[in-house]
Amino acid sequence: MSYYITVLTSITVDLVAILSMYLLLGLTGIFSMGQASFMCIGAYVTGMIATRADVPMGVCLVLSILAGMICALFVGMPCIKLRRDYIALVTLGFGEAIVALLNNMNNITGGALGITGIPRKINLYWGLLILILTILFVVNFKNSKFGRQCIAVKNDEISAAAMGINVARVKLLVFVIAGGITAMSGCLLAYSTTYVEPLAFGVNRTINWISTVFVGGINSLSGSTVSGLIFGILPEALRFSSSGRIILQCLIVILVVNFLPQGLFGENEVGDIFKKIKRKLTKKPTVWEGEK
Amino acid sequence: MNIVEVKNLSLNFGGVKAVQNVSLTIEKGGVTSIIGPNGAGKTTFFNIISGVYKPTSGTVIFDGQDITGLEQHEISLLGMSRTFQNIRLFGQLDVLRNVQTALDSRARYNLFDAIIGSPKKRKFDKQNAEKSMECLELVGLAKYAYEKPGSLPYGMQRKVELARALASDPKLLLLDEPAAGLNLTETEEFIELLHRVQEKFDLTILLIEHRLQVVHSLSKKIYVLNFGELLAEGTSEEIQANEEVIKAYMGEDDE
Amino acid sequence: MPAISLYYRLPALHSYKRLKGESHMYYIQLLINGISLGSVYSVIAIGFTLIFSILKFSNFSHGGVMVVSAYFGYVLSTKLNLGFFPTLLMVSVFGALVAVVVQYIGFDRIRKSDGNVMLLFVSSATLGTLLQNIIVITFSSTYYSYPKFFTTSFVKIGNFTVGVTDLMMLVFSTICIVVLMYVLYKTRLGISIRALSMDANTTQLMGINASFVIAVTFMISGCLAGVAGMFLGISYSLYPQLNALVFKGMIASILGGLGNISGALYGGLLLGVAEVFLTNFVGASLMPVFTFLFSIIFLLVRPQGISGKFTLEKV
Amino acid sequence: MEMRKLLAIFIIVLMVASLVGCGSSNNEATPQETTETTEAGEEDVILIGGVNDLSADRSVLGNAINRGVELAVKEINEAGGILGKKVVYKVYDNRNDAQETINAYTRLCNVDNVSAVITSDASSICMALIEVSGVEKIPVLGMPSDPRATMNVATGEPYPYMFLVSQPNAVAQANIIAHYVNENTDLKKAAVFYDQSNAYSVANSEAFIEFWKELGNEVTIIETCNKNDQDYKTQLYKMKDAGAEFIYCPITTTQLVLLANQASQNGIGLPYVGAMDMADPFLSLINNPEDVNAYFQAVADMKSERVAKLNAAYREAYGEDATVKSVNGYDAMYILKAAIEAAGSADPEAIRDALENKIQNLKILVSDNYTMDPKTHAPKDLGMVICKITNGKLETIGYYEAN
Repeated sequence: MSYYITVLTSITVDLVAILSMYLLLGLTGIFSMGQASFMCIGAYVTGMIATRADVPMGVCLVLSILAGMICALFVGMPCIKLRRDYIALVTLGFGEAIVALLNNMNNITGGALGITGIPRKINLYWGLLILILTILFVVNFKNSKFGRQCIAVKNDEISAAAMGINVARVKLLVFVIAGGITAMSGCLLAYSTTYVEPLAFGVNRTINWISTVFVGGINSLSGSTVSGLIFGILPEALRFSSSGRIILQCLIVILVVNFLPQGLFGENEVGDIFKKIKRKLTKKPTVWEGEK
Repeated sequence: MNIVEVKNLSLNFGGVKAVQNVSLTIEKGGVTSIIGPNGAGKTTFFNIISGVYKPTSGTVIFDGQDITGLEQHEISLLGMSRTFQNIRLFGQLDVLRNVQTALDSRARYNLFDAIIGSPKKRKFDKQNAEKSMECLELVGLAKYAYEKPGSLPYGMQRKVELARALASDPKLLLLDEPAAGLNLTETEEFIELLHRVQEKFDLTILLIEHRLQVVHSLSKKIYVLNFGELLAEGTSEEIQANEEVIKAYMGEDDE
Repeated sequence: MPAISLYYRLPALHSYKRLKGESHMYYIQLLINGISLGSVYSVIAIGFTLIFSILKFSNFSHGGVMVVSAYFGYVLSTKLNLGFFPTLLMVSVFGALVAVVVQYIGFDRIRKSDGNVMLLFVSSATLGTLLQNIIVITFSSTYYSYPKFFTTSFVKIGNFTVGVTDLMMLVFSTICIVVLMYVLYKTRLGISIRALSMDANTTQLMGINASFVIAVTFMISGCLAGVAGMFLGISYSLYPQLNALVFKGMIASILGGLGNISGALYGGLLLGVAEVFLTNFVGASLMPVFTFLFSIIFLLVRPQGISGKFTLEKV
Repeated sequence: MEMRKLLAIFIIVLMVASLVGCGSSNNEATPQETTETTEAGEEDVILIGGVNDLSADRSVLGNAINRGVELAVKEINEAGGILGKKVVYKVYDNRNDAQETINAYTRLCNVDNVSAVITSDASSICMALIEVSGVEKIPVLGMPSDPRATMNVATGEPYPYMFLVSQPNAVAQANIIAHYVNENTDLKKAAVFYDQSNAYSVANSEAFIEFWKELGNEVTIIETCNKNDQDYKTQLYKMKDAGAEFIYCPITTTQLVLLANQASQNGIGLPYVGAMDMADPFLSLINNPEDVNAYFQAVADMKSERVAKLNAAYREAYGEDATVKSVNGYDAMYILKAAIEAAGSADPEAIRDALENKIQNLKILVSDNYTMDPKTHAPKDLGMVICKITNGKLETIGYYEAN
């Protein structure tokens, strides 16, 4: 059933990008409108290298991640300290600038014609492996001091700074990491579609990711993942109706946003269940009752 | 020995002089209080010291080091910690993790440790969680460690904030109207708690309050601010006898 | 068929002949073009920023309202043979209605439950897509355009030419802005709107009906979207992707100082003029790159935008 | 809280249910969007798949092509089908996205078991299918303007399952118009204006520039625009300044309208030479059609007798005038019909061979002797209809081949 494998592969690619969106928006509250342009960078780095030289996939993967991180650093540095809304503007502008640059340097990038003939090196197993590694990365990140700092920054920047958290650095760190992960998903995309063109990475793609994260639950990694899965499968399941599926998708988002503002999962994580059980099994913390 | 020395501190907000030429010193140990009517510039003064605002002029020396113009987190890492007038806890983190954030910025492990979950990371996280739990025990909230702060009553949230500020072992603790919104018994309890904290940690506390009676029993020295200027300084008795202070407070009827 | 190299590079052969001759005239003409382009951006940006000022989110459904209104105006003017002014009137009323419906479906509940502001953004972006797709489904099988409303297509002022639709757009956006400013600063309603934009809680405590004021603000914004949509339809022809222009409106309103009405006006003009001059000097191909750099530098130099006031966050 | 949890669970269940429901209905041969639903088993029908831009940015073009295919299928079925079997056409939307296209194509191949797939005129869509068509081995008939969609430019080998049908590629189109303008008009100095984000526009203008120079003429200035630009006045001034005699502008209809309106507003009366998008309804969209003078090419003359039947059917089915894109779709289906008949079966491999070798001198709407070139998988020496607009009056000059 090559069809199901193709669809699942494409979902894993998108899920990787959605994880980066979760890191940005869900964990740290950074509102990037041009995140798809980092996917574009990853896809183009891969496309340009893989069509010119026969290099192993790992090399392209690493180079894509590096390119994404460097670009994120370049974009993030000037605007990370500015007001929250400005990063949306700057990333939006960056997206358009990248497309214009790619169109312009057509002797290297093929311009609007895109790059064809990228070898198809990603199969479902590779995709799943990378997806699982990314999930592990995000889970460990979230459960470390970095994750707590990110949530603190998202909840209250001033209070976070008063706790000794370097707010700008945490935000930049997340922005750079997310840039790297998104670029990695771009690399996977290039290897799975074998063709890249600049127009595929417009702002609508980013908006789709944002709604996906919100539908799953902005504060839940599991929620974002599950809703990424749902929004990957749903359009395929509704493929028979070209116009209906977009409208249905819109309606689901509007319903969830209106009636389940916390998303499908709220703040729950799949892993939390185990933690709660473990906590119940171990000794309860000693309670200091005060001098009453 | 003085832990804080403030010299000629001023801050203008687009024409409004929020703090004007304030100079004061805070001695190490014990509780020093800043009082003054509403809008006297007390919180602004705190915000300058803790790095939220940059002063228009003047210098702040903390523990022998000039901290004027430093970022908030840099000042925090030097050993100054604070609470806020309107409680500012992290709503999405449970109580324990709220306290832990104060220690996290001091935990020495890098991103790589975090991602692979290295022993170093686990050691630091465990240490910090234990220490945070101790702080919570001190304020009597250990059994709420896994609750979200939003679900706790106001008085407890104040205590969580105090525990969070204490967790990093600060040299100086800034408390911004810690008794605001508390009823009489809660206030007494809180003062009690402060005494205990002070004994246990051997730190210096700088307290903002606009009700004189709250700071009365606690402070060894009191500064009075009015309209952004230093009005008076002295011991509790001296301030209570000060005519100017009484006049400044008379103008205010809402208390 | 001769073999051709597909990677043949297109050189940008810019001509700077104008620089030698009557250069200042040329630049004035460029400035006029920039202002007329900017006035489009301004009208979009004002409607956009009006909502931002009270609800603090980027309302992307504005683009959707624009598209729907533009097509509604097309139906009126071709099927019912309405003239320019009746169509404009109906379209702005229609835009207002759509915007109110959108606010009711998309934002009312979230606003009342005091949810994350980003939820409002997601809701608005989704509604924008929904409106656009409704148009795609109903009208996407061929191209449409408005009938010709004006007999002449351009006027000469001295040596300069200005398109009639551009001029009308400029005139109407000025009228819109003047009326809006009057409403905002001289009427009770306007004071309520401004009060709401400064402090929602206090305003409600003072007995102002927030829901009503928000609904009215959406109506005003919808009106502007309708006017913008119709003018876009007239000068740029109708297509469902017209709502992409809302991004230009967003950029303009941020440059102007988010949430500031007069700032949005200046931001739009600045963006329009910047784009036209960049097209002239660096060519359209690299224009987005320079617009990006320009906006970064602008925000670094003036982080509060053109008219924005810099307020310290209260702690 | 409880109600919210219930609602969350309800939505998840709804989604899963719809997934399961759709997943199971996939296996039954009851396509939802077909022109002809049959109760008969798979043996009696020939399944043809379609992937097209039915929504998103190119929906106007995608829908027009798709309607052309649908009309052709209807006609063929009314005339008794192909090889005595009814044709069932099943089309999926791709939102003009490469990844979606691949998913839709593999679904058509694996789940719906179609014999061939007709796709879009967007090069990007066709190029996304190059790799996967080699794996699935189901022939793809598209109208990509980029020669790279059907042929590996580096090796000169055509991709076995990719076919360009019913119109010449962008390079051949540029060749035709360049030769025509050179031979039949006294226009010499060209200004080229193209959309750098549009693959067709770039490929076509690059080729035009090369041909135009080869013919000994001059390209005085090259100007570009981007997808969402709204102001072309600056470029128009520059082109006029550069002393160009005409503007070569292979851009989309929407952009052409913008260009023509702004040119007439600013009194820039240069004639246009363009590609296919100047066909109807272009003239009806602009404010001052009387200011427009142009030469352009189209796959067919929409007012001619040849297209009358399609026009009438289109008007009856959809209540609108057909556009040239529908001719593309309509012809693609008839080319496929000819291939299936030549192959004698609906076996994809046989159809592929027939498409490559047996499409010769076919009489379809775009040509009287349509021949597929086995070396390029593109139509061999296919000409186009040259049209002329004089002060807003459209007239068809006639069919023209470059060589």
